[in-house]
Amino acid sequence: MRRCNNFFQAYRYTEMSVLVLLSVLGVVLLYLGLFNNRGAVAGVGIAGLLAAFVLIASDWHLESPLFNGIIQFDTYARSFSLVMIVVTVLLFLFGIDYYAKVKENVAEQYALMVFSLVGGLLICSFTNLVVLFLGIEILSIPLYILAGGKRDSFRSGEAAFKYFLQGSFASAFLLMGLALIYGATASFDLAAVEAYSAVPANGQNMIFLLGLFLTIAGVAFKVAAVPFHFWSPDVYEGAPTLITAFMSTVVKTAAFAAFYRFIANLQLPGAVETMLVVMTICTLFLGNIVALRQTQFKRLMAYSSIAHTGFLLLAFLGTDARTPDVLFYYLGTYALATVGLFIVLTLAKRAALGDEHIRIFRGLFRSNPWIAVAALLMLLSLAGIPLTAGFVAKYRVFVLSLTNGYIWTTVLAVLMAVVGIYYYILVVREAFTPQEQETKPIVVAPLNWLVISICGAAVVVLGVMPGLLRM
Amino acid sequence: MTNDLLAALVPALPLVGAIILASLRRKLSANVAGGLATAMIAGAFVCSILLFQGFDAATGGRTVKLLDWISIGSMEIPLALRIDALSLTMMLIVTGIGSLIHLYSIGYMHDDERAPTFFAQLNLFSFAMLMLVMGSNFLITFIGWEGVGLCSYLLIGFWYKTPEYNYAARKAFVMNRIGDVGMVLAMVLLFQRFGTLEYATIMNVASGVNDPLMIAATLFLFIGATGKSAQLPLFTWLPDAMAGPTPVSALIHAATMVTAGIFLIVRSSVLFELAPFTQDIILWIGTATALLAASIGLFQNDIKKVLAYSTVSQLGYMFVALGLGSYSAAMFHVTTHAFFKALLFLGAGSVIHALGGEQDIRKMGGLKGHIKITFITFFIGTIAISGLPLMSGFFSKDLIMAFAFQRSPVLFALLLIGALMTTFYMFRLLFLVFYGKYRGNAHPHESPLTMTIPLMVLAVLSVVGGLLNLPHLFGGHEAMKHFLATAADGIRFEHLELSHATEWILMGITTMLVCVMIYIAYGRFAQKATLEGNEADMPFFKRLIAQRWRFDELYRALFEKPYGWLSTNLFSIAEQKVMVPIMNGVGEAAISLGNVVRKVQTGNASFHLLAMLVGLIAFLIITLMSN
Amino acid sequence: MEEGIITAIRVVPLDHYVLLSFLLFSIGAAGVVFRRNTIIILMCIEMMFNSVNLLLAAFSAHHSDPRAQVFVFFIMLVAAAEVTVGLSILVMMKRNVDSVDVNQLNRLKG
Amino acid sequence: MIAALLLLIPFISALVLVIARPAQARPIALVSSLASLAVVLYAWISYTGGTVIHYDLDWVNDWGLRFKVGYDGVGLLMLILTGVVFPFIVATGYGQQHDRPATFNALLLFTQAFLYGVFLAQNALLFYINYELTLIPVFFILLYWGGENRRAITVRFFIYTLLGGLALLFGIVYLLVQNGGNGDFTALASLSIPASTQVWLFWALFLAFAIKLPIFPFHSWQPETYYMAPLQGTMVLGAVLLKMGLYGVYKLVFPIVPAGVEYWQTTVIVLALIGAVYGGVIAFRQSDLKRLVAFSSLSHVGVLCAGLFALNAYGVSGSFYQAFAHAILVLGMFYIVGAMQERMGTSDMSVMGGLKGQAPRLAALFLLVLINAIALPLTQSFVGEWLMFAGLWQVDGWLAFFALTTIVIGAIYMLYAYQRVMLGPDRTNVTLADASTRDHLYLVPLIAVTLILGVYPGPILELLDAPVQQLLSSLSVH
Repeated sequence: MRRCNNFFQAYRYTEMSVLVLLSVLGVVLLYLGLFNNRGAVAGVGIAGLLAAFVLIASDWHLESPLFNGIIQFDTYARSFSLVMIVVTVLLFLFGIDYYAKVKENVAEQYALMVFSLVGGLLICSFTNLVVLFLGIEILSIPLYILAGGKRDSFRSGEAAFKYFLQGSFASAFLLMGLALIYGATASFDLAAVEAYSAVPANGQNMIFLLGLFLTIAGVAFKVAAVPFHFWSPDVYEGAPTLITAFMSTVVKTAAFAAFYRFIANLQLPGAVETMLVVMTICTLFLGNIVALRQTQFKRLMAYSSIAHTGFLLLAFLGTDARTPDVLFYYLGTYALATVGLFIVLTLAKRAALGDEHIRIFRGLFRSNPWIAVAALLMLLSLAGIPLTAGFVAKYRVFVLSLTNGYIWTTVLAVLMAVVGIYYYILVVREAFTPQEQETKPIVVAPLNWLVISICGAAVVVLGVMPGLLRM
Repeated sequence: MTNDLLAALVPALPLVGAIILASLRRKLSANVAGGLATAMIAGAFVCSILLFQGFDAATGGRTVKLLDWISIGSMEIPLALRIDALSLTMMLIVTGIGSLIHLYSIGYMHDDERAPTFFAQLNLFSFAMLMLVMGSNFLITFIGWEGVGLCSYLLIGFWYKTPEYNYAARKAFVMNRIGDVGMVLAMVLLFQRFGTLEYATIMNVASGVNDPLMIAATLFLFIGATGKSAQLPLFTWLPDAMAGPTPVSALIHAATMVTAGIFLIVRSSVLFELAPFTQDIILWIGTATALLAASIGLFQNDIKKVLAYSTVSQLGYMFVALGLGSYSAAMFHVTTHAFFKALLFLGAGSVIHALGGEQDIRKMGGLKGHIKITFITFFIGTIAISGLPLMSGFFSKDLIMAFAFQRSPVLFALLLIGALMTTFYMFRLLFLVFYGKYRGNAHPHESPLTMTIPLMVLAVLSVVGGLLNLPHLFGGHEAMKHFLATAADGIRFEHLELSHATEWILMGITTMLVCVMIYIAYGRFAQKATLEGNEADMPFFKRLIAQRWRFDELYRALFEKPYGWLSTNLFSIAEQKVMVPIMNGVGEAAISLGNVVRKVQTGNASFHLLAMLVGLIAFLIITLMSN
Repeated sequence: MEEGIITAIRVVPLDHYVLLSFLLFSIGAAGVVFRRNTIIILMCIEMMFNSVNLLLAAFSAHHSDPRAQVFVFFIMLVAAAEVTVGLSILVMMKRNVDSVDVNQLNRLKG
Repeated sequence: MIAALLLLIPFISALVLVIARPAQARPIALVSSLASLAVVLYAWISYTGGTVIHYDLDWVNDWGLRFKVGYDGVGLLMLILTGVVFPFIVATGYGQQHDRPATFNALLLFTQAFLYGVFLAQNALLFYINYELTLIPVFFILLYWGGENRRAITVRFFIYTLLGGLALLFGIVYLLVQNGGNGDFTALASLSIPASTQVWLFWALFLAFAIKLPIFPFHSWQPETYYMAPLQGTMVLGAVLLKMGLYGVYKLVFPIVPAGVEYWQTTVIVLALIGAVYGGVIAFRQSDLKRLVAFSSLSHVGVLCAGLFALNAYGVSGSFYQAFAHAILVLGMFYIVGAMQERMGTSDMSVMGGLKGQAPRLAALFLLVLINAIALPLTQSFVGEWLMFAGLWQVDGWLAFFALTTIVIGAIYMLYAYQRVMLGPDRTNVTLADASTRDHLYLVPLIAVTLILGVYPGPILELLDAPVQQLLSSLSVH
């Protein structure tokens, strides 16, 4: 991945071209939609994404500031962008089968996902707070629509609307925060803000403090940290499964990348540190504890995603050179496992005629052993069982938090990890319990089989050789 | 070297026999099996004799190391045998009497289809017993100690179809195990104190020290002894052990195993010499047991039970001797008792055999005409145990009583009472079985030679056994004492300073009273045609005794029932109502907590917005507070 | 921007702008939380956005730094886009449940 | 080479089994387990003392995970134990009817591979990873082939064990952080941690093992899990899995938090002994043979743990010696249980009794297994128990006394069980087969091992002597 590709050496503004490329790709997809040719749409989409992938991968480590330095495509940004693009590709592959039944507006779905992706790319490469805001909006607005993708479904609509309301409400706070920071520092430039925060006295500046607080709150909404998590269970459940997968992977990755990019080099005032710790604790606790009683798989995944947010926040605490690497690894592997599981869910859901209760997995091992094993691997990875990527990820998080001396928070996290294992293992138990009565067989399209296998294999390979996924 | 080989052979032969018999137990006929078993133990006997002849008492003893057993850190416990006067004496008793009883069993068991198994177990017992007496350190002795326990368990429950027998067997084993706890404690204590378990080393070192620990050690050893040798409070298993085939009772529960306790104490006599406190305890426990058991013997109607209780009381006498520090006397009585008690049991077995399994003396009587040999030999046994002059029992028992008198006349008096009771119930037994009219309805027939020969041999031994340790009084020079003195250091400490006159007087009194007892017994039982049997119409005290002082009931109420109750309730309450619920409770608590927290997610859109705002403000407050 | 206006803005001390926009912002937030009519909620959100715009403008004047004003335009743009989407979703909702009351949205819970 | 073979043989055979036909499953598994047994024995023969390190490779080095495998005497003993036990466990399958035998045996072999991993690991994290991984195949064995109510019990067992596991992970990570990311046991042992920290860190490290063993009061999962599990599953749990607990304490607790151990020593011994008596007393009145054996195992393990925490040469080596004996015992006992289930269709003793009449050979075999259970001298158990008693006595006389009560308690419930199954009048109305050739082939070797190692424990005690001395000296230094 890190190898330079000579052919693209010619380009100087690769990254810019990536943004352009993807935006254009979205438009193209919209046009293709007119011909109502699903295969072509997905194909073109994937091709474009791969092209973008190559563009980014082609000149790694080339730190070139863009648009007079409001964007910086450094290794950090590239790594996360690549993950997001890869995951989007996987989702598109899944989409081919997923949208096979849907009548119209398929192209729009793809296009909106691409637009949202552009937002994602922006916020993991911003060096200017304005871009942070714009990126988040570009990321979110398509999602509001996508969440409501199933026009005639009430739940889908409700999800969309709740997401929209809470989203824009949160954006308002984010804006206020940014404005206040600007007021304090007289600049939107991240570097300037960091410089400002470096002066201890400024930590006491109320305006600045408030600004930081509100900004973090605004971003925390995107990563669904308690108490800004209310949207996620409802939206996850209501939204079409593909979009849920997209939100819990690409969007989550982007949001975290942005979050960390924002606070990475800030000298956070102690007060804000405390607030982060409290937020972490609440998120860990609520996410896991509530997930215990979830029987709807998508809702379960929503709460477990909140729980994982908690673990990721744990990695934020304190500043450590290894943190970005940990985030990257954690998010990447989490995304892979989640995508695979959501595909399995969709298949099982079809067989169970729309039911989403975890019992629909029962007998999976009997009917589709390999799918069951792959699902098992992904669940174990989410649960953090050794030799899966999830274990390495959690382990590294614990190392970080203990290195930074957050012993009791870590103790809580460990306890919550046990809780987490419980609700994942319940799903495993279903999958490996023989089904009593005969049910509709679970049919697996080759592409889906491929994606599931990739995800299943990936979590193990990355778990055994974590070195492969390093920024 | 050859001696070492012989020494090794002594336990090896019966072991081999046991293994062969056990593995071929379905192929062999009863007689072949019996022959083989007898041959093996007889071979061991021969080896013992050879060893005995080749043994020079002056050299003390020799240790034959077979192989390293447990050796780790500074713990060196070899699998080694000790050949010295003490072990040789016991070896001769075990193998000698063992051989006779094996021989006897051929006849006794010949129509039992599991005879080969029986002989296998009998041989295994002999092996274990020999390990016990030959062990060169406590742990080897312990091998035998537990081994005989196991064999006793197997043989008591030999007829496994009867639940009572199995119960008796388990009871015997468990009670022995209780004693073994003491034994192990003694061993770990001694090991920590001396860093070894070798008898020779410990005894040499110990004779110097004066250490309160010794009291603990000896008490623990004694607890072990009470278990094996059926002393208070652990004696109740022995009478029940009569459930086993009669030869077993003779070999294990009269002649050999039950004397293991005495052997152990003599073996470690040095330690006991250092702990006078323990000696007193032994003394009084022994006395109490002797009297108690004898009293119970007075009213038993089962021929084997009578003998069992008499065994317990005789063991009591031996412990008295130990308590008095006259170890040779104890060993002497062990020997003679082995002779006449084995004789009596085998005789009883012969009677039972003659009557086709009848054991109730109320259904016997007038047998002297039918089974002459048995009668004569049994008669000899009876007078021997009663201690009529010049019988083996006479010498051994009077030696003990002389020592007792030396300690205190009261003790002497108590023991005398015990002796008289012994005489009374033994002659009661003799008269009820062989005199008067036959009260049963079987057709008595004399037993085959294989059974009568051992009787005769043992009868002779019971008569002349006294010569082994003939006191100076009768022109002897206590051969056995001097022989044993080379092995058991304790014996050097004992000395009897009674004037000959006193001894004569004591013997006179004893003999006279004994004769009186015999006369009374004759008057009461010799001519009985029928017998008032049942305990119902006895006065309270008499009934209490007849019901064995209700020890079994007491133990059942004190230990067995509570234990069962505890077992049941620990499971049904402690485990299922407490431990498991606690374990599940944690999980369920977490889940129900989750159930509460998820109520926050009402699903109401504007409530969610409100909640967000509230949360934001809460966090804001936190932030500002901590600023 | 022309000098005069800036000075005019600067006449009023910064704190007043801050307080005012906080006030507007809080009113907006309160409206979002407590009103049930979705249209009004949307307007309240707009109000919050604009209070930020006001604040930015003030800051920009006081820092005499135009970048904030650029940002204000961005915000207006985004706000417009958001309202568009919001209204379209609103329409969809109106179609599903014949009402614009947010509390109709309570199927997804737990 | 040895380490590689040990890890790969079962692993690869397991993978082969995944695609094998049901009929081939047991032969393949058996051959594989025998092969690895051969390797273990070769390792034993070629062992010359000290700590042998086979590989020391980077894995995720900067995060403290190295692939460092090898063994000292104790580790080797554990490897031998694993190697010896598994052929028997696999062979047990010949008596059972399984759905998906291939998968089943594959899971067994995976367990074996991970167990070797545990006992070979010389790096805390590597140890932990294998330690947790053993759980996964066992989880599926219990879940898929278990008895009634398996869904609930299995998950409870899994979560409860993992609770300990993650506490262990926390402890290990804490140590790693203290130690600058070097997770090798040797490095961790040289770490000096303030006593106050050790006092709580002890439980972080020990909890996992306390639950795994289990010692009172962490035992509640054990009886019902043993009861519910399929026969071979129970054997795996009882014979080898719990031995990881002992080994873990020896490897990960004693050397690293000596002060904590010193602080908690008495507490742990007392708890363990309470468990020993508790389990033994409960076993007496159990009407189901399998549950009875489960509780008896609880009782034995209590003594094991107490002996280990005696922290002297006799206690520790006795404990490990006894661990071996206990593994053999568990196999024998549960095989008998299985034989009964085969014949009677249940392990409930209330329907048994007097079987000796019909099955004298089986009765004899049962008895021979049983004498090991009640630690009669010249059986393997006696050596171990004697050493542990000697060790406990040196800590405190009373502890030794309480430990000793178990020999009485054990005799009580074992003989009672034997009587209820074999003795008395024949109360069964079925005609049942006497011990078959298979039963002999299975039990006679076990009994032989028991007796041989009871008479001649030398070779194994030699293995234990040096490392235990080393451990103790290192402790006395702290």
